[in-house]
Amino acid sequence: MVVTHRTVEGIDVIALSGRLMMADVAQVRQRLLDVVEKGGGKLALDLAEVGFMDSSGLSVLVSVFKAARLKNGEVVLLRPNPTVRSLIELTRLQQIFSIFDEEATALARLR
Amino acid sequence: MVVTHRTVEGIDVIALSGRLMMADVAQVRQRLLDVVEKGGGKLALDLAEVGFMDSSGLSVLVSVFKAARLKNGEVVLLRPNPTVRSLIELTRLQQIFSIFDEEATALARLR
Amino acid sequence: MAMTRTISLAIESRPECIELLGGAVNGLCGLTALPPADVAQIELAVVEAVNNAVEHAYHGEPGHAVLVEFRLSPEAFSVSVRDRGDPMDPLQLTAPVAAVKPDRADPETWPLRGRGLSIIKSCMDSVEYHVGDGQNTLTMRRTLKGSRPA
Amino acid sequence: MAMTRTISLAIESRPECIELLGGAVNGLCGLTALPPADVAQIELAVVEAVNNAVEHAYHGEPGHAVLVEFRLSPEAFSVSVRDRGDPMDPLQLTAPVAAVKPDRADPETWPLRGRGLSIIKSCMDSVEYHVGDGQNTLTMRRTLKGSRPA
Ligand SMILES: Nc1ncnc2c1ncn2[C@@H]1O[C@H](COP(=O)(O)OP(=O)(O)O)[C@@H](O)[C@H]1O
Ligand SMILES: Nc1ncnc2c1ncn2[C@@H]1O[C@H](COP(=O)(O)OP(=O)(O)O)[C@@H](O)[C@H]1O
Repeated sequence: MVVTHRTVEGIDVIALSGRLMMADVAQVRQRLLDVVEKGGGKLALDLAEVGFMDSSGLSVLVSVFKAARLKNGEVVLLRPNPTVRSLIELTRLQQIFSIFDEEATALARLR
Repeated sequence: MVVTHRTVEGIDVIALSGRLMMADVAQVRQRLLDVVEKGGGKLALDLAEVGFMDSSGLSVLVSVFKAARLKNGEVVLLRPNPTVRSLIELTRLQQIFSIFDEEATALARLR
Repeated sequence: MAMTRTISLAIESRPECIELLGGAVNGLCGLTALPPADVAQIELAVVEAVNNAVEHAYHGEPGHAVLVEFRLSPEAFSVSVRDRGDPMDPLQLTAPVAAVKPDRADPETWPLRGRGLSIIKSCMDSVEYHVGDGQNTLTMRRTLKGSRPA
Repeated sequence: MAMTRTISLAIESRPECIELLGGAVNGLCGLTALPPADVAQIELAVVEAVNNAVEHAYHGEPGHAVLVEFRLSPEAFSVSVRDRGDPMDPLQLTAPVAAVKPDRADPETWPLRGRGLSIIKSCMDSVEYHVGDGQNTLTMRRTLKGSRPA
């Protein structure tokens, strides 16, 4: 799992790439929580290059959102592939995560 | 493995589709030998839809060519995919099988 | 070939090895006529079941074996996940999922876990759990022919 | 993850089951950065090795086990095929292949068999055979990093 981080006008944009499974969870969670801690708590997570995610991966997204919320921030998701999108819907997490196809729209929402 | 047979001006054109492995060898060999026996011994084997072939599959092609040769015929191959083509080259069987990309050229050769 | 063919896979109970099972399942499903979205569901169900064996049956301890058996027939694809660790309370499987609807305004309702079994049930057509001889077996089945209920 | 991960697969010695191994190998290779042509070579080598175990070690008899173990490390992909049947004469592996060049004009030179081991050797970077404890193991290795000699 490769994690790439950049900042756009105070918003953290993080791209994940690879398979997000139990083996990667501890490392990715820590990396994302660090970003929340150091930043403003507004995160766009780009999932376009995540080919597979299981429920342990979802729990990372949820715990990062919880941490962001403590800073009055938010986590939104960008471009999940159909498989990941259906996992999100299966677990009804589209109720809490807004999902965007365009980075610009996601950034506008977080601004 | 699906075997489809048609005749074009006395030439037998046979398309194979699927994976040609040890489990399919007996059935496919018999089917092709029947065609040789009943026909003129001139066969174009269309391999475009063969996704995988092992050495037991190759041995089917060779034994069918041997049978065709006894009738002064020939077996030519059409459109093997890159994997099958490299198997044929690995085993130097391009020395005995002519390989064509166009059915028309193959038929012209057999005529 | 109107027969059932079986292949058994085994990994050690380490999270890093679960990806290997996922890859193998993917390749096995590639032998069927299942569309990619269905293959992804089956891969997900198997990974969730193996996660559970590693995390709950073996409490995250490495050094134990998780066995996965695939049976492929023209009608169905069935997968058994076996462990020799602590068994699951079978009620976990049959009890209706506590229907806490995640509420955007209330982070307390955001689920951090407890999703594995319900994912497995939605991805597969049937799921059974059997305990016996010191071995626990979760068997999942996916019909290959005809349409399946959403 | 700079570690070696292992997965073991087992089938019965029936030709119909060999396709399952081929599918699983394909999926496992999909976890590496290997290009499709290289994956196809590895699948072919594994299928040839398993064909040999079924055909020669077990003389085509069903009911025996063929075990295939994959070890994936950042440097290499290695595969062991194990049987408990009649061992191979190790000279088969080391002896130079009788270089009969197929001659179009002479069907006597057209090979009907005897290609499996040479295919395995050309598809993989190293091949070893080991007999011991009633078990025969053919181990093949393919380097993942850097270019490999043609
Ligand atoms: N293979 C298993 N062995 C033992 N216990 C299990 C197993 N699978 C599930 N369980 C139990 O069932 C509960 C619910 O499982 P699940 O729905 O997968 O959610 P989670 O794994 O996130 O807790 C687990 O917390 C565990 O107590
Ligand atoms: N796994 C094996 N167990 C026993 N004998 C083997 C095995 N693999 C190969 N052999 C022997 O080596 C010979 C050459 O094998 P191979 O090159 O694969 O060609 P083929 O299988 O077509 O004969 C076989 O005929 C057999 O005698």
